[in-house]
Amino acid sequence: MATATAAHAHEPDYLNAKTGIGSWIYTVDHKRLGIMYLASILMFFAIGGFFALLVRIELMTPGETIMSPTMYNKAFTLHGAIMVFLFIIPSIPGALGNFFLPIMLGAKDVAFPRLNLLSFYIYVLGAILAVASIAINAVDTGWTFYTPYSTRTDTAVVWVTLSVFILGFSSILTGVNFIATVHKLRAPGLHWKRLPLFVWGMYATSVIQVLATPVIAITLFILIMENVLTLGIFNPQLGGDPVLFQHFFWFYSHPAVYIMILPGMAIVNEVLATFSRRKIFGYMFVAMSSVGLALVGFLVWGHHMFVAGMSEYATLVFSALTFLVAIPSGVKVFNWIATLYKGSISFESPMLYALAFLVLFSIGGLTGLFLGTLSVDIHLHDTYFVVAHFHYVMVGGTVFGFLAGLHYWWPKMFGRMYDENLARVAFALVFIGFNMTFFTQFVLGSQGMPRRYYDYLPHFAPLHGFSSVGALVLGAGFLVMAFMFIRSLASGAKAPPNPWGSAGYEWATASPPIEHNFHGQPVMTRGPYDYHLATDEELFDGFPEEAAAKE
Amino acid sequence: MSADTHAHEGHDGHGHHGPKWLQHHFETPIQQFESSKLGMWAFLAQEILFFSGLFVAYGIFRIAYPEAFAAGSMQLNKIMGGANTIVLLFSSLTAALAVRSAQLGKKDEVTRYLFITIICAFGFMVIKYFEYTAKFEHGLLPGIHWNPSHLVGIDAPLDHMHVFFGVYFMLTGLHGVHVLIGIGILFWIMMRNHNGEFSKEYWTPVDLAALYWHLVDLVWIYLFPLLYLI
Amino acid sequence: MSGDSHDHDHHSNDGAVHVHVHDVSFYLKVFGGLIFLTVFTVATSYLDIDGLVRPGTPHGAGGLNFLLAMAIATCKAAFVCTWFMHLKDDARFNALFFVGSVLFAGVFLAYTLNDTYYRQHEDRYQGVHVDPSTGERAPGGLADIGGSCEVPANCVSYNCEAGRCAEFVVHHEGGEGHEGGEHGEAAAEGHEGGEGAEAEAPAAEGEHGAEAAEH
Amino acid sequence: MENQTEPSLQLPAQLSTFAPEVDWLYHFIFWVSVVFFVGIVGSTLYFMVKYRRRPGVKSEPTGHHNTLELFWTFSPLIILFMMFFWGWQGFLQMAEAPDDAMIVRVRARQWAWTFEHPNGAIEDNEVHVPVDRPVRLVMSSADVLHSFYVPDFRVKRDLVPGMFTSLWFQAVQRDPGSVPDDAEVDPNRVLYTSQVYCAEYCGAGGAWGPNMGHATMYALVHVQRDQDYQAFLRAPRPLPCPQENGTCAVSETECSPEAAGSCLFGSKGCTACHQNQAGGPQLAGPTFVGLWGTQQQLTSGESVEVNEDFVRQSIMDPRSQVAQGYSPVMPQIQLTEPETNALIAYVRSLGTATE
Repeated sequence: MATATAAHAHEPDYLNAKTGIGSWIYTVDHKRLGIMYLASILMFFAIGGFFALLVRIELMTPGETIMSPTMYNKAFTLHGAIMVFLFIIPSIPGALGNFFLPIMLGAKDVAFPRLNLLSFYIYVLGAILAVASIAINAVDTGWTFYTPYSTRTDTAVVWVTLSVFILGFSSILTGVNFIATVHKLRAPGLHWKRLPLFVWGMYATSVIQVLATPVIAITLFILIMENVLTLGIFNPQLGGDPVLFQHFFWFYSHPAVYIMILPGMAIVNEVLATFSRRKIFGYMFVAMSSVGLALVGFLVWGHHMFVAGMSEYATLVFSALTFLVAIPSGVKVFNWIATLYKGSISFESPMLYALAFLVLFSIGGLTGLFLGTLSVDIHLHDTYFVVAHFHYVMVGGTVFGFLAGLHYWWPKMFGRMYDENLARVAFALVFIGFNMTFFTQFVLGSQGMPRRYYDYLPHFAPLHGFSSVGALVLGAGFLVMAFMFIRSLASGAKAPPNPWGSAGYEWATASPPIEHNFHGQPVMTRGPYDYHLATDEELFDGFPEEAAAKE
Repeated sequence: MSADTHAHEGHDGHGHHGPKWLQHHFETPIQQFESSKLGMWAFLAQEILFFSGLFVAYGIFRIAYPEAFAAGSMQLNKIMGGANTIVLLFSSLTAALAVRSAQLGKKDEVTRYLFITIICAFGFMVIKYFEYTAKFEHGLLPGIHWNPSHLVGIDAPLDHMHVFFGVYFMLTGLHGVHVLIGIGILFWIMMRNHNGEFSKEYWTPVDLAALYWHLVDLVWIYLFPLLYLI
Repeated sequence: MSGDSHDHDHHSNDGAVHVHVHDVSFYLKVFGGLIFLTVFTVATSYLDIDGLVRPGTPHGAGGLNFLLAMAIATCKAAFVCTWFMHLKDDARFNALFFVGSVLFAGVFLAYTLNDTYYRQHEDRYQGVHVDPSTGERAPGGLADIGGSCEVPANCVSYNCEAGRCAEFVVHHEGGEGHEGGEHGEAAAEGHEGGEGAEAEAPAAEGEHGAEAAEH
Repeated sequence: MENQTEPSLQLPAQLSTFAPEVDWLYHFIFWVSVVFFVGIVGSTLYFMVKYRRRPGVKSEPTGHHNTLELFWTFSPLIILFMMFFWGWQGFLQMAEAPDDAMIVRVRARQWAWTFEHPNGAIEDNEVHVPVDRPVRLVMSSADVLHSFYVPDFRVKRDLVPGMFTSLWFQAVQRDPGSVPDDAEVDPNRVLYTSQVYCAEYCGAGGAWGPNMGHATMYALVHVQRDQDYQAFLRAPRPLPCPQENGTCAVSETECSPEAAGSCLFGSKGCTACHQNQAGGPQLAGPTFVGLWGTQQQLTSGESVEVNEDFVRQSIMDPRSQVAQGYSPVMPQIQLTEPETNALIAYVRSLGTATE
């Protein structure tokens, strides 16, 4: 591989192939769009994180700490809305998916490159609206926009929902694009059984994006019209049904949870395989569990509404189906562990995040059992237990998966290595801070502390204080990480094409990749995890000292 | 993988040998065609779910308030609705015929059929305009604007009748927006066809535009009986 | 699964697009069928099937007219999808995806109905608009229409509590002048304070109680 | 309150008939989770150490094991089904109130609770209930979603505007606080007090103030012996009075109507919309400071003097006379005659104090 790359050393990489601002603004290159997404979502991650810190600092002590109740309500709403709609949902598909999906398929680009560009600008438009709404009174409904509060509050609900409505189309178009790409742009030899699991995960995600996102679009459109024209669909004062809004909302937003977690799982597959030098155990089961999760995910939305005044029949069906979700999730976890068995495991920072994912996602998943069980959920619903549960899945799962992917692919994307020691310090801070913040909240929730409270009774004070300190540690971890990555961009060592010695297809191209990913049309003769079929030159490209040791 | 990755390197990696409408990242015309079709169908699937929200709202409230919905439906003009159905079905026919002509490479026929389709779409909007103005005049409006002054078949408005009109205006309004977007798309495709961009080998955009237009028709096929007939 | 590295249905190996082109007459036949079904569905809508089967049901409020109309519409939709949209000749996956989307929309409707339709089946106090034992209408609901109990211009006697016009002038001529007077009257009637209003409510809400019980 | 309950490390005190069953299932799931978690993390750690990368040692190619796959795909179903089934059974119990349950009518609004007992007695933000008797709450909300949540009872149910929702519970004796059955009847004796939260987000006031909205929409459940409860229902209810520590309570000593009104002003939730501090921010409703005796422009175009009649009318039928510039959003609030009088007196005292 090294020789092959050297032979083409004259060819510029995608970052240098074209220059000037125009070459970025009008680019249809999936890799450049991936980078643009990455920059945007990281910015919104920072903004969302800022609001999270505001919330946690306010809750550090009982009573008023730094802001008024109204401000607090806006802060947690913005934290939720920005993190969900502007960060997590577009994060992995938009940034890493855009960048790596075509490369892993051996394609030159996604099926519809111009649509890809359009999708990015729709995202930007939605994001601008969302940020602009902060200036005009923000929004205090919680990210769920439950009616009738959202039809009564005088905050900028219309603006924010319009922004989410627009963002939805970005998500849909990305999904459409990826589905067509995976079906039609696979390189010769790359049949479904050889598809990298990252691609399987993105594929399942795309199906949800296409089938679920339009429902949130229409829901928010009705909500906007309910505010502007008054309709009587959701507004009880006009004969509407507020609980119906919850059905509409969760028909999207529950599958959306899988839009968030499936890509995280997808990345963990790649990282675990690479760093244990082993094909993922039960490949087909893992691939199918992604598709299974995507489909079953559509049938369980009502478990967000067990205490909402739903009929008993609906609760019965939704609770029963909810437990089915545990099956594919369990299949994944068991297969990941089996992958480690008889592997050759090394512990670079991407692997640390992937292993942390395994632990944290297990906690997130197992605590989901409490919430799926009807009688127990009655007690835990809308308490901090739920907050902790979904942060374990969304942060411990998706964000850790995203970070695993970001560390893993960083050398490929930018052609630069980062400071591994600093990366491990950041990992330690993030891992410890995260658990301090959110494990505490399981205890708070089981004791009955409700969500979205500006204030709390005195006996909750110690745990809230501890949780807030954890949030500061978490924030510090992210600062260290940001410093580490920026330093890598500025002065990182040049990355070899395959620094981790992975058998994955994406490592066969240069770091950073050339403009059209590969020279000509690649032909896949082995699977992406077939370490026993890969040559030593391929695998130890990045570990010359190990290659030397072998000789 | 290693050696084979570059198996096709012998070809020139960048300069494309295909026709100019074949985008650089596709290997063959059929790959491009099938990608486009799959993409379009996926997009149509999302349209179905986009409209599904309003259909669900309709279903829920119709079952909850059957009398109010029956009475609301009575206020609508079956003749106008029926006429619109036929106009839209006819436009769907001409759209399908436009695709057929495109497949045969008959450029002028394509333009003619697309033109008829667009005329029908405008016809649909004109009839819709007359329907809407009648509803506005009679105060048959959703929510707080509900102020009926003229009712057919019943003496007094029923509770929740305004909910019917809320759903009615949302469904037909959103459908109308789709018709307007469709007019834009069809016009754009017609102009591209007029400029000779399509041929017997390459007519995918005509096909995709027609697919979109058929979907607009499909939605109306359900809207018509749901709102006007029952 | 082996060998399907591209799931195109290769019609030939040259990589070019080949499709079967139907005759114009074929499309005209399909169109003829669609027009026939349209006329047929309009015709059946004048037929009061609900009333025939269950006398007393208002025309259109039952389920049978609805089912028939939906069956016809589905036929028409199938015509359009299969032939106008060429799903019959298209890749299987496209049809699967499209039909799948309709199925998901069906799940959406069915599950939501499973809630809204059965809310008060197990517990008569659950999800009802009218308290079955006191006849009180749930606050925050339709009773508060328009917020301030604004009387529609053409209403003679407006029941604020129910949010409904008790006596309606279908063709009124400038009833604005009455508004103030009617307003006060209605308000006094609707809100005689605490228990009084509640005691009065059952009579006013009898109809609704019956309606709720029916579900 | 000395009888107030506090939660243990995991889960609050078990004070309803549901609580032991819910907790049993909770702990069942907890221990199942612990077993799985220890298994997952344990095997991960073990493999991490055992198969760490060593020079010259290659990973083994991954094999297939379909039996194993099918085993761990389908065997958890058994445990999952047990959880589902027991959860469902518990839920059904909570959903179906016994026919003889006593009905308490609960009305919620931003941000206060009102409870109406079967005999018509009204309580604000606290409710007395008898122990060992099923109590059904028939609940409604005047404005937005709220949720009635008593951790000690393990019950929670949303209140949805425009419809009624219902829940029931049966409070049980608490060990140290039990009172012999033959003890003298005392309407003021409370076995214990449990906290009620609003668990569904319902917003916050337009400004800082004593009312933080959702987060302070608390109420208290006072559990009494049945005979004490019956006596409590019959007992005359004096108005609350300000106490030395700044709170309000019903006490032996009576106070002036203005003082009682200032307490009611808080407990009835008036602070959510009406400013009673000079110089405070404008809230959703008219500010009362300096209002008394002025001419008020109404939305109907009329102008009225703010006097006793006007204030009374505004309290009794809030939407009949809406002041210019305000929305007709004030809910109707259940008040007794003395309460109304006290509130009017308080509004008058606010209006004249600063002039």
